Amino acid sequence: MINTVLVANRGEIACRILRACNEAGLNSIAIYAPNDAGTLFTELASRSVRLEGETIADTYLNQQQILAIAVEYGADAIHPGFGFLSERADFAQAVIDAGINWIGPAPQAIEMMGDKMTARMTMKAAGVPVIPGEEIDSDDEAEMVAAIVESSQRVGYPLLLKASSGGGGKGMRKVEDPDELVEAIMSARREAITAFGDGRVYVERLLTGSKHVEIQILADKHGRTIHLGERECSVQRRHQKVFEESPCPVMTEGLRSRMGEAAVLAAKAVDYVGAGTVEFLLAANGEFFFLEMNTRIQVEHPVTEMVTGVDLVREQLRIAAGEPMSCGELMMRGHSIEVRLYAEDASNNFLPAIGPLAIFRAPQGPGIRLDTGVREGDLVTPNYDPMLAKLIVWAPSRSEALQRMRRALDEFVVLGTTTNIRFLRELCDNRDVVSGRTDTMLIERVWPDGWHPDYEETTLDAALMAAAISESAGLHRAVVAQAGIESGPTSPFQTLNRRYP
Amino acid sequence: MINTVLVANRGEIACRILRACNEAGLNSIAIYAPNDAGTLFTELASRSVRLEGETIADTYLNQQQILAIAVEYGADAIHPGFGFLSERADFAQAVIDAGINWIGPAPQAIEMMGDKMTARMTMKAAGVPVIPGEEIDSDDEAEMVAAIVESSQRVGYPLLLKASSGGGGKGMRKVEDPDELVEAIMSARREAITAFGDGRVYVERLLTGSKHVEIQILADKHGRTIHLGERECSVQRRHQKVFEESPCPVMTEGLRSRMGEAAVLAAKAVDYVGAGTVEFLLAANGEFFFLEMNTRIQVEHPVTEMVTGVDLVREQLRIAAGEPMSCGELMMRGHSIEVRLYAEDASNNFLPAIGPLAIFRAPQGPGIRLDTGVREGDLVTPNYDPMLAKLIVWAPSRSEALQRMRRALDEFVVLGTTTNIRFLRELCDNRDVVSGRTDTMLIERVWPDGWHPDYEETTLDAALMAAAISESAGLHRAVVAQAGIESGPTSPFQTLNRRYP
Amino acid sequence: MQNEFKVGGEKVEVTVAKNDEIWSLGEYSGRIVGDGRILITAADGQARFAHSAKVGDTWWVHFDGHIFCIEKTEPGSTDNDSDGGMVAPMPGKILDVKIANGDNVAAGQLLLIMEAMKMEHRIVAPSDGVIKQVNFAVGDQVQQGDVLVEMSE
Amino acid sequence: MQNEFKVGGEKVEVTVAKNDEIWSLGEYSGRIVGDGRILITAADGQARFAHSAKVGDTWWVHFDGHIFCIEKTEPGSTDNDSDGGMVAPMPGKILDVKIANGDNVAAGQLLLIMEAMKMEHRIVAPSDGVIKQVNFAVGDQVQQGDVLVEMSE
Repeated sequence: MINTVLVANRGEIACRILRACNEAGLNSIAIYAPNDAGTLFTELASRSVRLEGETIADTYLNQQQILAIAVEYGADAIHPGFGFLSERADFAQAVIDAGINWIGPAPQAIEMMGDKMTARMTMKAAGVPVIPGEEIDSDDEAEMVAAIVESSQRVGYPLLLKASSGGGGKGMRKVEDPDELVEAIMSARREAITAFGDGRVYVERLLTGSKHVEIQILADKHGRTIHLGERECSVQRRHQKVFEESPCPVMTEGLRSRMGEAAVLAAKAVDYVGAGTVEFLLAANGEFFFLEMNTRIQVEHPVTEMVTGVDLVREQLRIAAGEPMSCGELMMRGHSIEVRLYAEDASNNFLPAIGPLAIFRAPQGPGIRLDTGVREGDLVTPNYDPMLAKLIVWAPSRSEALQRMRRALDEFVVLGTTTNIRFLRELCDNRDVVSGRTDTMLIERVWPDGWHPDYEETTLDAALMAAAISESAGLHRAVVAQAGIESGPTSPFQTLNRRYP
Repeated sequence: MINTVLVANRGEIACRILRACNEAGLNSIAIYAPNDAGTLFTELASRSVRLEGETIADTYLNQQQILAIAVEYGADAIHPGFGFLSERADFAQAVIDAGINWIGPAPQAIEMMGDKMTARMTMKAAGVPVIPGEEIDSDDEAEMVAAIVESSQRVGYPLLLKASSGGGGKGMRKVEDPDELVEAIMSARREAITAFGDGRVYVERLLTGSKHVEIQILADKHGRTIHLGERECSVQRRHQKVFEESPCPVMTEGLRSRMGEAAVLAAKAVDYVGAGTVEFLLAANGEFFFLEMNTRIQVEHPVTEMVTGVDLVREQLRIAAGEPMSCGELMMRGHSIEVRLYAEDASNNFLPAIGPLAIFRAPQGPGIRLDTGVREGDLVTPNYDPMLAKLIVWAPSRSEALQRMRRALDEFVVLGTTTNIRFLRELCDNRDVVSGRTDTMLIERVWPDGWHPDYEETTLDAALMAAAISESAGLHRAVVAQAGIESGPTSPFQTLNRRYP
Repeated sequence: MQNEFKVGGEKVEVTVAKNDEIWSLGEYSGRIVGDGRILITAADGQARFAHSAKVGDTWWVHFDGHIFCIEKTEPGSTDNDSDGGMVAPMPGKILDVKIANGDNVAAGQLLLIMEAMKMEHRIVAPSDGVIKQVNFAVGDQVQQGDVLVEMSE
Repeated sequence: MQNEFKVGGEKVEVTVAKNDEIWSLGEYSGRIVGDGRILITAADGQARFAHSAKVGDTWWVHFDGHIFCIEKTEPGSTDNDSDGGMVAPMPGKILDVKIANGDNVAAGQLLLIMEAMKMEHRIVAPSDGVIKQVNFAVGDQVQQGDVLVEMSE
């Protein structure tokens, strides 16, 4: 039994979870940093408690403070969402030690999957195919370099160096030429030490032209572990997904059941409980390889919900409460696509943007779901990840889903903060996206020199006229006064890497 | 082939159809009365054309003007939505005569189903079960009275007198006692003559405690006619539906296929093409009887879309263009509920209300669809039907769908115009609604003296405090200035009957 | 600050105090968190959001799923409701007039029928009384706020 | 009415005339239909909705799926962009400084690295030139709008 769930997150995923708690008849507690006061998710909880502190470390990453609130307000379960503390085994353990339900897998499972090299070895042992490559046993710099140089001859080029504690592209290096290998190892190691305090690096073959395909799994405490089909999330910029869909356009019944079985095997290998995702690379020849497992709810979980009809967050709540999951046989229907709405300048290397959401007019109509943490009048600040919302569509077929996504993006008006809406809209017209020939290099391949909006001169003329009318008629002055922050596209900046909060 | 669709309607259903046209890649033309300028649906069309005239008769019911616009702007199809001209066989014929596609069945089918007595006879001949009763052959007052008195002995009491051209409860009289019969016939006849210019009245047994269950059908021009399962729409106030769901809580596989077959038979009997609905009364003993056929898209079509995954409006466009329908086998999944958001005072006999939508904050999150024709800042005027929007939810099970509906209604904030949101919210908690023991008399049975909101004194205290803070802080003055119309609940009014526009 | 309101026909005085950004009234406290959104905290620490919007002289307030129409009145003003003046709640047309000036009517008695918003509305006597003045005839268009019938009790 | 704007670095003058409720400019006409919504009609009669909102001095306009940032400038004002002054686009922290005062730099050369919004940003020289002034050191917090580096060409 669970009565009161504390949601240790913010923004759209906090909204998603709090609504699931409301529907399940559970009390809910939202926690919010001072700079999140008055935002949407704080309104959706039975009770909202303010965190003390200025930085993320002091607030959403502050295990002690969060646990103290959970105890004080009588939470008997904690849902971590994604990001923040969701994959921190130590936090999961602390929650359990405090006698509170952890809505997620056991700390041991988080740990085994959190270390990429351990996960790789565990999967290999369980019989799940992994990318051709070799784990490196040593943490000593010289030994490590020697071992990698030796195994590189067996792995072959191009290859990829990966940090064992890596994430978000940090400590990852593509190597095309043996001459570059040693320097790349040293550089990857330095970055990994800085970012994770762990310099261990291993080596995998670089599989070009492959798709990122992941399997959603659910496991309850009654011994049932199932998969809920796949999501394809190949379209990425800077190792972050922007366009996700289910089913994968090239999926077959046979391949789905083989990948599904592998994912269930992976989950069982770590005694997994709850919702999780096993990520694979799917090569052009139909071979697939384990990439990593995310031991939490994922950003793109809605596309699976739309095609399977399973409410994943609601199932998480059931499973944590010790109930059996409620879903029956896998019954996939139609096609779902999600795009991520980022406050960023897609024409300038996806540089994050800030500013007021002076107008935030969401699309409506059948087959559309918007998971948003923001609303008109909110301020986008540099304090958090620039993902504002997720726009999800469902339709009977993939081509209808794309049509619906185009229509929805055409209806979506966000002014006052630069967003990637136009980029997403043009992505929906890209030939390879339309045909389903998506792979992880799509954005770089299609826009090698970066994306730039393309419009007729007459479109700008009309916009200038609209500005002139607005100025002359004194429209919308209120927004000016409310906005305390400047916004707009910028220029001499190039963005390197993102760390997930 | 169709290129350009003129939508001869307004409000939420116009939005629904225009979006479907956008998704299908079709050009669209909206037509709008002067008092609808600037409303949402006029923004969703490729082109919006203003109708001349003040009254509904001069605008949305003006066949000549609408046809002239269709010709001038090159429409090759007209979608009538529901209400207005959607069931006018003469308009369908005029459209076809102008060489334009009519998105609906042939005029003959509209005509045969439009006259209730003819429809009843056609169905009987086709072998579809009809309510025990008798058609009356005569239009002469004295002959008619005599014939009804005679057949009343065979039909039995309580009985229902129905106008052959009836609709919306007009010309309908419940008779419990033979002594009241003659007076009731005269009264029903007078009302029918006034309302429809047709005094023909016939007699049916009054089936108490029954459910209103209707079957959605689709028929294309390639000879395929299918049903898409049922909707239960028993919960009605003043003969208008307020709460609709699919599947019907008491439905069985066997009953569904028998009712579905009857509906397909009914459609085939009139060579039906397009989307239509066959309405039945489902008695407590499992017997069902033909009520009428609606030869158009229905208000409550979304619940069928949610459970079957078929886009009914998109299929209408396909069928009108001569393509085969795209849907395959019937595949119902989960449960969907729709409630109708009316601008009305549920605590005062559902008296329609007007006023500005000073705040219109729609609920969000998974499994929620809002089909709305209005948005914040719009004015609700007395010119049109007071239905503002439809809130639709889907969830894996009926109890989860009810939980989701409660959550959605709790999130829904509309201020400035009285709406039935609170009534709908309390309806979701009603014991008979929760258990699925809904029948057409539910609202009268549950609230025999009318519904009144029930709240704690402390709730009013908090609201008063909010008003005092708002007044003292000078909040939201802008709305005051913009609103040119008074609004608020009223008292000495009682509402009789509604005529659908 | 002192405010005088009318709600459900009754006058209420509500005095709120402001300290920093916090308003208070007895054991309740309130804080404005956005445009038309006020966080009301009860004595037990339970906080809920109220939404408010003003239309004419009336504050519409949404709290805990309920909606209240709270009319702002001027302090010391007298109740200026006409005694039994029945006002058209929306524009429409008079379909039938069942009474004449000087008629005695009983509470609930049908006075006139009006059409508005595609519906027929029965206007009934709110109490026993005498018809002072019928202001419209069959077929007349009436505007919102027009007094249809004046009655004395 | 005459308005001077800057868009994409270029100055534009836009003069609109108003007649009754209709604004016009050449073959285009425009009508305000709601809060921030303007219906723009082209010469061929095709009408589309523009959305606008002003933030600071900039009008954000959405038209036909595209978004434009159109800065309102005062008539006759001179271009007051600093020559190559690189301004922090958001608050953040300086992680690395690769140049010093007086350095010659080539276009595209890395000048400094800044962290903001959980990301590292490379600030590169927009053109060849000489560093006049580096205003921040490693570890400094910078505010939005701070000039980080001043350059002359």
